[in-house]
Amino acid sequence: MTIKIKAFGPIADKMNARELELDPPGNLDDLRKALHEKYPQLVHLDFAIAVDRKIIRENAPLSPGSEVALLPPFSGG
Amino acid sequence: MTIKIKAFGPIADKMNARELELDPPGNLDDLRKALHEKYPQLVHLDFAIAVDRKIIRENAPLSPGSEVALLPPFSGG
Amino acid sequence: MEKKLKNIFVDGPIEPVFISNSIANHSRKTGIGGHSIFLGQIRADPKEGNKEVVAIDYSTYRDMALEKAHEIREETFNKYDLHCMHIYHSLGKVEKGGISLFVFTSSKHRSPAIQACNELVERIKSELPIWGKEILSDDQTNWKVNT
Amino acid sequence: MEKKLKNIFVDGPIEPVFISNSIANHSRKTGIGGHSIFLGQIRADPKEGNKEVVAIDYSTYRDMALEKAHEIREETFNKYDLHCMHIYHSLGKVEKGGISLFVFTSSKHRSPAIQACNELVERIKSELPIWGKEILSDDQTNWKVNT
Repeated sequence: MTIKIKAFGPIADKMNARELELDPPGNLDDLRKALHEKYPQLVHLDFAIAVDRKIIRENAPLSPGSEVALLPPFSGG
Repeated sequence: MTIKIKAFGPIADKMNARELELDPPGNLDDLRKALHEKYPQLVHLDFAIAVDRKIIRENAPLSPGSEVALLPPFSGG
Repeated sequence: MEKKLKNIFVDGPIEPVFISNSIANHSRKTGIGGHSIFLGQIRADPKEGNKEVVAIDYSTYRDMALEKAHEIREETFNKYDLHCMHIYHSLGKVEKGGISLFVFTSSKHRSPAIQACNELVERIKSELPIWGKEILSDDQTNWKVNT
Repeated sequence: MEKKLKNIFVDGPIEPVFISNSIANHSRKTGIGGHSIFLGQIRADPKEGNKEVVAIDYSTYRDMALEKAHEIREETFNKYDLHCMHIYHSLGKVEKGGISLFVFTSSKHRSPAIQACNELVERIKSELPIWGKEILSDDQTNWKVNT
């Protein structure tokens, strides 16, 4: 079983996908590491991670049902 | 010969006229004095005097052709 | 005075469709990134004796107001990097809920438009010779005072 | 999440007539004395190689954007004495000269509406998960960066 991670804007563009898949990481630091290992194209992209629609800058545990999203810098307006 | 003085807003209302008439005063201080003598109702009204469409707070000579106006506090907007 | 002064006065209320036409007129000005708009609306302020304001009747010293508005326009264009600036003020009667002031500024980035719009509203209220007579629900009147 | 979130998104450009209808809808709110409006318009910015921006294609993380917009609304209503607050942002393609952001605040006296409108524009640009992809005159694209 994998977890699905939403991708938006320039990240979705670069990955040519609106969803990435990973083996479930235990926490956000694991997620960051796993993302960069499986998707080396992400290394040069700036993004924040949102868990259940809140941006989390530090480490935090990830439960399997969490909604995870990669958010490049916002450019609305 | 007299000069005509434009009146606006609450002053025109109070005087029931859009124009007042006075013997030509030599300067603005003379004008203020003459206005209060001829129109005692003005004493309790707050107004500025404009000469040729510019507000003049101090004394200044008045030439016979000047456009003189009494301006109560503005309340546009 | 040889200069042609732009009229700022509108008879009666400023209609919403006048505002949207004014906005639509800027769609070809593709250097504009931000518009700032201020609208003054007539409040049904309560008055002593169970009365309220039902309308405001605006009058002006037109020649002076247009000269002053011209001066304010020039100074604001010199101070802020603006593409466009429009000022409209009602004369005559505007009923409660009607719009009596429309200030509209546009610039490449948002900040000059926003700052200029705010400053224009302040200057219009304090420097233009315009007077508003409040008409109350019992037909009595009261001269408006700007605070 | 049981709360009903207000939608802020409009497909394509925000039309001037939508704005005037929104203004007209406030004429019965006779406690309002001032409206402040900000409009974001698509600029035809020049780009290297003799190209220019011809449109912006907006996308969003909708659930998060609506939650965040709700939070911003609540905080702004708590901070300023406002009668009304409306936020609209385009999704999808908006051509140069079109309007993609409409922020509209109303208050008894002008100051809260003006301050809240400015603050909302800043927060919408920095806190809502919305992305603008610039479409250039040669059909290439470029992700917009907010400064």
